Amino acid sequence: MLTAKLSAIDLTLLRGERCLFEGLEFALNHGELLLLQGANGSGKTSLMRVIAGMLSLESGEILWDGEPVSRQRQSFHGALVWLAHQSGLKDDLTLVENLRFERALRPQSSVEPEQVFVRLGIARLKALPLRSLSAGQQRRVALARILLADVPLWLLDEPFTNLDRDGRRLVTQLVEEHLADGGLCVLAAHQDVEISATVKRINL
Amino acid sequence: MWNFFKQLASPPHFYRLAATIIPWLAVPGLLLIAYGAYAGLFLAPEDYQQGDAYRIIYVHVPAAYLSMMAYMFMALGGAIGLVWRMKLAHAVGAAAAPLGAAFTFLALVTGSIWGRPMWGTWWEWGDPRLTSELILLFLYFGYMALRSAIDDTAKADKASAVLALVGVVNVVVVHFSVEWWSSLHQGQTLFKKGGPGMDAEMLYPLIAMIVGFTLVFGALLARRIRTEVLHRERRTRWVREMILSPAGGR
Amino acid sequence: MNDSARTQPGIFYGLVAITRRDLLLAWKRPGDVLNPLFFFAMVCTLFPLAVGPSAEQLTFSGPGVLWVAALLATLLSLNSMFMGDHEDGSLDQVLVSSQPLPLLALGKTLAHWITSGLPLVLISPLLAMTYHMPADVVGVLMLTLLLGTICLSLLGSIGAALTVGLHRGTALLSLLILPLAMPVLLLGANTVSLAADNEMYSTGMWALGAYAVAALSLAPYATAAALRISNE
Amino acid sequence: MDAMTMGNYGVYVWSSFGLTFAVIILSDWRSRIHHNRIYRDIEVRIKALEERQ
Repeated sequence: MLTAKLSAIDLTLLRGERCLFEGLEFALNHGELLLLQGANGSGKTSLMRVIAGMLSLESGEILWDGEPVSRQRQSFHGALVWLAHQSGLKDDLTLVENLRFERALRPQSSVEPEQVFVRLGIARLKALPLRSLSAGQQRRVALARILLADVPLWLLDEPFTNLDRDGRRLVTQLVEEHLADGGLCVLAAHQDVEISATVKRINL
Repeated sequence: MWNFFKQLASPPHFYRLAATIIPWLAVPGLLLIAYGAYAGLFLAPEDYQQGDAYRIIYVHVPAAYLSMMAYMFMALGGAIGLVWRMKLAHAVGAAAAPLGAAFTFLALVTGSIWGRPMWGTWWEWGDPRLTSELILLFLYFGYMALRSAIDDTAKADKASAVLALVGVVNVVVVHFSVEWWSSLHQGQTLFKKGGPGMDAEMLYPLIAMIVGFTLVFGALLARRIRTEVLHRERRTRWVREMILSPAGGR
Repeated sequence: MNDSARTQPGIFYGLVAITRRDLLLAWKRPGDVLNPLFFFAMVCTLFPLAVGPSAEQLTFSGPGVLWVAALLATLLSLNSMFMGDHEDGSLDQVLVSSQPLPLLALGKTLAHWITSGLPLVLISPLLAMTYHMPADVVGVLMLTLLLGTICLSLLGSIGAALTVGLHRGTALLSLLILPLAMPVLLLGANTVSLAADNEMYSTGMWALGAYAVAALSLAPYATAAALRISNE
Repeated sequence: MDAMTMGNYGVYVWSSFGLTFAVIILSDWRSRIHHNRIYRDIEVRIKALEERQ
């Protein structure tokens, strides 16, 4: 249990009067995918926010390398990247300007931006402000952030939203590559996901 | 020692303990106030400058003192709640705010009533203490408004604790800056400090009033904390058991 | 994930980046910067219209009016400090950054000051002249406003962080910030008045400076804590 | 009744005292009512739950 890279012990989360989950546990290792499934409002996003350290728990602890993340918040945040519901990108700025700022939030990365743009098929949109891009294109920009971050832990909240079939296949492929590379991934989705890797499931 | 505090701070324990200590605070407090009020109104001699109007200090000074004390409770409760995640401490903060606002209001109104015969006006901006009290009242309003604007209790607790702590630093700054400001405009000070200069016959009732008011404040605060605790713990097992028990727990 | 290739950036890297981004955003949407400025100018115009154009009265009340107007204009711009970031989710990304949050909060505050406080300082001489303020007093006014708007931006960042995401944000924010801002107003306006009366005004200036230094070192921590709390 | 009029300052002194005690009593009274209402609400809810089981 303690040897797992990312683990959770006895998580209980209350939101107002409601108890979203109680005594929840998981352990995740290199190359493994944690799939959070459940209907809308079941607490997938909340659990994601808990893992990202944004919500305080009623009880329990998230451990990274066997250490509580509350005691090493900054280095833990340096090891994760989070694709949330909202893109976290500025409509008024161009793709490059947006990602330059993202880069500054996780400055340790050594990934070359150009390659990422080509890989995601957004290289020719570089100089446009984000508001002129379609929803699917904006989603790809958000994905670029994840590749640029170059970190072991990916938190993906509904990554398939707004993407066409090619886009969905691309996400699956990226996650598989990341896991094969020894990364970890927590993925929340309301539909079924086909990813060939060691998958652990939590049904909320 | 730590365990003792932990036990004291556990909501069910405090809830029961508070019910027993409230009369022990309230009765001596009321007796002291009764003595202080009688002695202050009838036995203490007239002030040679202010005549009988000075007798307002017997309610004004305790109210002003408690308005600060309540703020201390609020800020300390917030700090303890933030650092040690003690739920009871946040309940103390939530309970102290309306009481503090009430005493600040009293200090303002009694000060202004005193000002009428002394300065010939109900409000004198030049008085540093009245001005500071007014700003303190606004701080209380801000605290209570923030609390009521956030629906989630845990979040409201933490946000208002941060505000109370920022406010504490500010209260000190307000005090000194207002002193400086009124010295520029030849402000007048409401009441000279008590102590050696004050006649013993005037001073003892004042001390009795301050101590009595503090005890009564303790009782009022304890009752409000009980209400807060009961409301916050309404879904817990101990509240259920207490209410279903034949003795009840009002 | 090759650790050897990673270089440790300086601690001000994130601060500079967030300031630069906010300035860029302000550049692309100049209205957000100009509106508080127009507001400042208009409040300063209202006053002579209300009390009459007598030069003596305007000279007397000029410092106070300019300072109150500056305070209100700053307040007006505070609400949007974290609102945009909260709405598009970039605040979440800032909160999970590997950079220290107090410094990022300071970066946002710095950008706010450059886009709201500094322009107020720069146009204040124009308005001060309409109040018949002598040149040397204008200098004092600008210096107090310079220090004062820094204090207000820092204080305001705490309030904006506490109220981000709340529905009744604007009115609540004023209720929280105004009592905190009163000492700044009092020190600033009275220092200018003293200078106008040819009296010693250094006490107030030093006090404002001390306030600014204290706020600069404490407020970012409070803002960071408040941001984490409001984003739960 | 010189003790009551206090050389024309009586009005001020008595109104100060009266107001102070009134506010304290009112505050205590309101907090009692508030407490009892919360208690009754919880009681009603719990008793209803108890009966259903």
